[in-house]
Amino acid sequence: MQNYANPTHFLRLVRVLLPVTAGLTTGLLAVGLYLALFVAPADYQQGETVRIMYLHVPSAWMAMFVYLVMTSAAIGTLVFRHPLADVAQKAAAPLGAAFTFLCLTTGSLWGKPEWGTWWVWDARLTSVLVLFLIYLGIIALWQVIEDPGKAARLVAIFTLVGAVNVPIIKFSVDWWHTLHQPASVFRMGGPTIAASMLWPLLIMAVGFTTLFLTLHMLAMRNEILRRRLRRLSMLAADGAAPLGVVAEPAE
Amino acid sequence: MSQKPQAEKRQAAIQTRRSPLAALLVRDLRIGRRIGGAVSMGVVFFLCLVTVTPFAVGPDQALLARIGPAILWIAALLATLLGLDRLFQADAEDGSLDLFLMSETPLELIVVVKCLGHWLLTGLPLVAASPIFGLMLGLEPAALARVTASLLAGTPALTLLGAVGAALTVSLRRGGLLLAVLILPLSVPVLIFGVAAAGDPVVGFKTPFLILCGLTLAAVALTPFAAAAALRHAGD
Amino acid sequence: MSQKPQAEKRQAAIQTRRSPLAALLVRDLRIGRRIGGAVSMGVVFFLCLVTVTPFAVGPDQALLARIGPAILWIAALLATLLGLDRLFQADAEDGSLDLFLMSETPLELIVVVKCLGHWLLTGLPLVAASPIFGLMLGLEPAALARVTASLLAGTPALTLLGAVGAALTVSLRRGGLLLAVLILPLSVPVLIFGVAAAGDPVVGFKTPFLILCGLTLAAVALTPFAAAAALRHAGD
Amino acid sequence: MQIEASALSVERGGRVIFAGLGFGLRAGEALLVKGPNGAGKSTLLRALAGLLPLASGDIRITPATEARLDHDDFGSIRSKIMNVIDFKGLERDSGEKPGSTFSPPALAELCHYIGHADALKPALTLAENLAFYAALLGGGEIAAALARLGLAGIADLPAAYLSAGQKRRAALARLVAVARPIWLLDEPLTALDTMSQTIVGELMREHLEMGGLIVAATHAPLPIAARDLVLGRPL
Amino acid sequence: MQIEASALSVERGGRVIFAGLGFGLRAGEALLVKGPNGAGKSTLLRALAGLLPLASGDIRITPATEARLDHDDFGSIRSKIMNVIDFKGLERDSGEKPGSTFSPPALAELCHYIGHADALKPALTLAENLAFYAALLGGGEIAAALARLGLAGIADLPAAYLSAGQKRRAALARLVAVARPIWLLDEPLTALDTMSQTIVGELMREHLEMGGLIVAATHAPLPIAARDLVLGRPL
Amino acid sequence: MNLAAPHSGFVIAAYAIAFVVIAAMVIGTLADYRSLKKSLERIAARARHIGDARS
Ligand code: HEM
Ligand SMILES: Nc1ncnc2c1ncn2[C@@H]1O[C@H](COP(=O)(O)OP(=O)(O)OP(=O)(O)O)[C@@H](O)[C@H]1O
Ligand SMILES: Nc1ncnc2c1ncn2[C@@H]1O[C@H](COP(=O)(O)OP(=O)(O)OP(=O)(O)O)[C@@H](O)[C@H]1O
Ligand SMILES: [Mg+2]
Ligand SMILES: [Mg+2]
Repeated sequence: MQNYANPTHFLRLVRVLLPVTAGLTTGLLAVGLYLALFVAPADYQQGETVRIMYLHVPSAWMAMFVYLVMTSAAIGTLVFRHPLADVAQKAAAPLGAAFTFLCLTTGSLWGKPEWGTWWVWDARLTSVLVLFLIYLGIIALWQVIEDPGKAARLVAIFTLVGAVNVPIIKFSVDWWHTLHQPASVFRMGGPTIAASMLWPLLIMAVGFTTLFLTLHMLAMRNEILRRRLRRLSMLAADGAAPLGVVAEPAE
Repeated sequence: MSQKPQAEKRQAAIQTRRSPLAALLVRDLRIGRRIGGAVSMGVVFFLCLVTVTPFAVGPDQALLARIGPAILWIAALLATLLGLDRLFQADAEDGSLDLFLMSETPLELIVVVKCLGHWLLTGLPLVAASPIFGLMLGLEPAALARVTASLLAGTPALTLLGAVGAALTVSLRRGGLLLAVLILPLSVPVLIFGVAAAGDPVVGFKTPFLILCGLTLAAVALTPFAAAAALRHAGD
Repeated sequence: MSQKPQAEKRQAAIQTRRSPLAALLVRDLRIGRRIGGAVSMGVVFFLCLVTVTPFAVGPDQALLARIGPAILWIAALLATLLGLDRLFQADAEDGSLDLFLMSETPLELIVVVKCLGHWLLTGLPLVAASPIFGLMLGLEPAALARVTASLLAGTPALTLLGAVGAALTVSLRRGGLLLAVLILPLSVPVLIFGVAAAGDPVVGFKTPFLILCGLTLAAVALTPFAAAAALRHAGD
Repeated sequence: MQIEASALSVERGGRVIFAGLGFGLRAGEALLVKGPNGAGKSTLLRALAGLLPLASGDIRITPATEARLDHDDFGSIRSKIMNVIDFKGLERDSGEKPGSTFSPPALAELCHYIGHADALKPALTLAENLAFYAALLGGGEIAAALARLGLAGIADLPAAYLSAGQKRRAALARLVAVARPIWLLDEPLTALDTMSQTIVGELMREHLEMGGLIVAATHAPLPIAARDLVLGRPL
Repeated sequence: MQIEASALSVERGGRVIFAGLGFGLRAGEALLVKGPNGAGKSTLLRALAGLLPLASGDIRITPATEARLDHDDFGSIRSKIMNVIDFKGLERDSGEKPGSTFSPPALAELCHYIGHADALKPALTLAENLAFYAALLGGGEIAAALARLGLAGIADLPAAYLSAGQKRRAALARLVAVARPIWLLDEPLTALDTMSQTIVGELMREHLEMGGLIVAATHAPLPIAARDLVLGRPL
Repeated sequence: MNLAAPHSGFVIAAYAIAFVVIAAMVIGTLADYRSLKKSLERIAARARHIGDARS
C-alpha cells in the first residue's frame, strides 16, 4: 500500500489498469446503449421517454458515488496525509459535477414531456441541485487557492463539512416537501421494474462506474504531472537547473 | 478619540486580569462599535430588502403577510453573509491570527467567541429589529413572536456555518462571493426549519423550532472544529 | 498559476505600452479572476440564491414567478455589495492608492475604471445568467427579457453608488456605518424602479425603465466625483 | 531644478506634527530626514508627495537654469516642469492669495514615493505588478528594472510568494522602471540584504548624478552624500 | 532549557525553501539567522513558531538540568516545560514513527513571535491592543511594558495614529508584557530609532541573562553576543 | 426505439447531451495530458540545455 504513495508507482499502476478499464467501459456502454435504445421496451405509460431513465438514473447514482469517493479521499488527506488522496480529491470533483449536471439535464428533459415543465421544486430534484452547488463550491475552492497542498487540506475540510451536511439537507428537503405537497402529482420510480428494463439499467450503471474510474485515473495522472511541472518550473524560476527532471522516468 | 488617560489605564489594568476569551470578545465588540462596518450594514440591508419586497409582490397585504417570514429569513441569511468574509481575514492580514495560534487558548474556543462577537454585532440587532420589520410586512402579533423566536434560535447557526466559509477563504482577498457560494447550500436546512417555525400554520411551531434549535446546537458543537482546522491549515 | 516565463514577459512588455486606464482594468480583472474566483463565481452565487429562495417561500410556481424579478434584483444588489467595501480599501492598505493619486491620470477616471472592472466581474455575468435563472423561477419569456434589460440598465448604478460608499469607508474610520446608512438607502430607488421595470404588469415597462436609465446616467455623471473627492481626503 | 519649501506645517488627527519647517534642495542634491520615531519624517514625505494636505506653507518648484536635466530619461519631464512653476499648498488659515494656483497633482507627478507599504498585489506576479505601475506612472522598461534589482529570476512568481526584502526590492524597482526627477524614499533600506543595499546606494548616486533630487527618511546611514534635516519632536 | 532542531525542511507553495537544517540552542544563548533576501529566514522562524508545517524534521525541547529558569517570571512556565519534552513535525515522507506525539501548540506556547506584521488593530488604542495580547498570551503588566519601550505618553492614541517605529515598538512591548522563554524575532530593529534600538538590545541581553533563548533574523547587526546561522539560498 | 413516437426528440436530446458531456470529459482530460506532457518535455529540454552549458 505504502508503495502507491509514490506517484511513480501509481503512474505505473495506471498504465497497467487503464487498458482494462477503458476496454470494459467501451464494452459495457456499447451493450448498455444497445439494450437501452433498441431492446428495452417502451413504457406503456411514458412511451419512448422512459429510455432517458438509462442515462438519468446511473448519473444520479454516480453523482452520489463520486461524492463518496471524494469524502474518502478527504479523510485520506486529513487523517493519513496520503499525497495521492489530494490528487484523487481534486481529480474527482469536476467529474462528479459533470455527472450531477447530466442527472439534472436528463431529468429536466424527462420532466418536460412527463410533467409539462422543465423544472419543479420537488424534493429529490432540489436535493440534487444543492449537491450540484456543493460540487461547484468545491471546484471553485480548488481553483482559487494557489498552493496545491493547502488547497487540498482546505477542500478536504469543506468536503467533510458537506458530507455531514448532505444527509441533513436531504432530510430537511424531504420534510419541506411533505410540508408543501406541491400541486404536481407524480412519483418517480415505480414499485417494481421489469427485468427487461432492469438489465439495461444495471449494465449502464456499471458502465458509468467504470467510465468514472477510467476518467478518474486519467485525471489523477494529469494532476500528478501538473504538480511535477509546477515543481520544476518553480525550480527553474529560482535559476537552479531542474535536475530532477532527468531522473524522473518517462511515461 | 477622547483622551482620558486615567480611566483608560484603569480599564486596561482590569482587562489584563480578564480571561483570554473575555478579552477577545471585548476587543471584537469594541472594534465593531468604533468602526461600524458590517453591523449597521446588516440592519440597513435588512431594511432595504423589506422595503423593496412590497414593490415586487404588489400591495397585497395577505400575500405579504404570508411570505413575510420567508422574506425576513432570507434577509437575515443574506445580512449575515455581508461582511462575514472579513471575520478572520482582518486578523490574518495584520498578524493577530498568528498570535491566536500561539496562545494556550484552543483555537476552537477562539472561533466560537469570534462568532459570538459577530452575532452580537449583526445577528442580534437583526433579531431585535425583526418585529418592527414584521409589522411593516403586516404580520400578526403571534406570527411576529414566532418569527423573532425562530430568528433568535436560528441565526447563530448561520453565523457559525458562515465562519467555516470565512476560515476556508481566509487567505483570499476577495472571498466574499466564494464564501456565499460555499455556505448558501449548507444553510438550506436552517432556512427550511426557520421559515417553517416562523410561519407555517400547518406544522405548528414546536416541531420545526425544536429541530432548528437542534441544528443550532449541532452547529455550535461541530463547526468550530471545522473552522479551526481550516484556520490552522490556511497559515502559509 | 502556469509558469510560462517567455509568454509572460512578452505580455508584460505589451502591457507597458498600454494606457494607464487600460492597464488598470486589466489588472483588476486579472486579480478578480485569480482571487475570489473566476467570472463564473457571480453566476454560481446567483444560482445559489435562486436555489435557496424557494426553500423559504415555498415551491409555489406562481408565487415564485411573481416575486422572481425581486429575487433576481436582490441577488444583484447583494452580489454587488459583497466585497464592494474592499474596492478601494485594499488599494489604500497596500499603498496602491497613493500611487493612483500621484499618477497623471485623473482620479475620477480611475474610479470609473475600477467600477467598470467590478461590474464586469460581478454585474455582467449576473445579467447574462439572469434569463436562465428566471426560467428556473418560472418567469414568462416576456418577463425574462424585461428582467434582463432592467438588470443591464440598473446594475451599473448599484456599483457606482457602492463605490462612493467604498471611498467613504477608506477615508473615514467609521466608514462602514456610513457606507450602509448613506448608500443602501440611495440604492433603494434603483431597486424599486428596477423591480418595477422587470415585473410590474400595471406600470408597464417603459416608464420605470427610462427612469432607471436616468438613474444610471446620473450615477455615472456624479458618483465618480464624489468617490474621487472622498479618496483624495483619505490620505490621512 | 530646485525645490524650495518654506514654513510647512502639517496637522494629523487634530495634532500639529510639525510647523514652520523649511528647506531648499537643488538638482543633484539629497536631503536626509532624521529624527526619533514619531518625529514626522514620514508625514513630511507624504506631504511633499501631495498625499497629505499642508496646514500652511509653500512648496515651490523652479526649473534650474543650468539644469542637468537634458539627460535622455528626463527629456519628457523637462517640458512638464516648465509648466509647474509655482505650487502652493492649501493655506487654510491665511486664506488663498489671489492668483495662486493650487495643483497638487503637478508636483506629485514629478515624484516617486516609496512608502512603508509596497503597493504590490499578492495575486499578480512581480512582472505584472511592475508593468502595471509602469503603465500607470508613465511607461518604462520593466525587464531592465527587474534585472537591476536582482529580481529577474523571480519575475514570474506571484507577489504573495515573495519574502519581505524581495517585496521591498520590487517596490524600489519602480524607481528604475519609470523616470521621475524627485525621489521621496521612506526608509528605503528596510528589509534589504547587504547586496541590495549596495545596489540601492548605487541607484541613488546615479540618480543624483543625473540631476535628480532625493528626500529620504531613514534611521540607518545611507551611502550617499546628503544634507541632514533633523526633526525634533521628542516622542 | 534547550532547543534542538534537526533535519528541518519546509515547503512553501510547492517549493522546498530549505532542507536538512539543524541547530541546537541552550538557555541564555541567541541564534542569529542570516542570509540574503529570500533565503528562508522568516520561513524558519514561522516554522519554529508552529505557524508553518514542517515537511520533515524534529524540534525538541528539553528542560535544562541547571536551568536558570527559576527566575520569578518564568515560574509558571517551568512546570509547563516539563510536559513539553518532545515535539515532532509532520513527517510526511518517512511515515510517522510510533509513539511520536504531534503537538505544535506546546512549543508555540513557549514562544514569542514578532513577525513582519505588528498585529495591532487600528481602531484600538495602544493600551487596549497590548492589554488584549497580555490577556490572550497569559497575563502581565502592560503599563510597565509600555513605559519600557517609551510608549507611555501615547498609550491612549489609536494605533492607526502611530508612526511605523511606534507600531513596531508596540509589537515589541509584548515581549515585556508577557514572559515567555523563547523569543522568535523577525527583523526586530526595523523602523526603530537609535534610542529604541538600544532599548531593545538591552531587553534582549536581560532576557538571555535570565536564561531565555532568542532566535532572531536580521540584516543589521544586533547588539548581543550570538551564534550565526547562515542560510544560503542564492536569490 | 421508435423515432416517430411523440416525445422521441427529448430522448434524442438527452442522449446527445450525455454524449457531449462524456466526450467533453474524455477529450478534456486527454488534451490536458497532452499539453502537460509537452510542457514537461520542454522544461526537460531546457534543463538538459543548462546542464550542457554548465559542463
Ligand atoms: C431535473 C430533474 C430530476 C432530477 C434532479 C432527478 C434526480 C433523481 C435522483 C437523485 C434519482 C435517485 C436515484 C435513486 O434514488 O437511486 C432519480 C431517480 C429516478 N428518476 Fe429522477 N430526477 C429528475 C427528473 C425525473 C423525471 C422527470 C423523471 C420521470 C418522470 C424521473 C424519473 C426517475 C426514475 C424512474 C428514477 C429511478 C427511481 C428509482 O430507481 O428508485 N426523474 N432521479
Ligand atoms: N507565502 C509564501 N508562499 C510561497 N512561497 C513563499 C511564501 N513566502 C515566502 N516564500 C518564498 O520562500 C522563500 C523564503 O522566504 P522568506 O520570507 O523566509 O525569506 P527571508 O529570508 O525572510 O527574506 P527577507 O530577508 O527578504 O525577509 C522566498 O524565496 C520566497 O519566495
Ligand atoms: N494617520 C495618522 N493620523 C494621525 N496622526 C498620525 C497618523 N500617522 C502618524 N501620526 C502621528 O504623527 C506623528 C509623526 O508620524 P510619522 O509617521 O511621520 O513619524 P516618523 O517620523 O515617520 O516616525 P518613524 O521613524 O517611526 O517612521 C506621530 O506622532 C504619529 O503619532
Ligand atoms: Mg515613518
Ligand atoms: Mg523575512
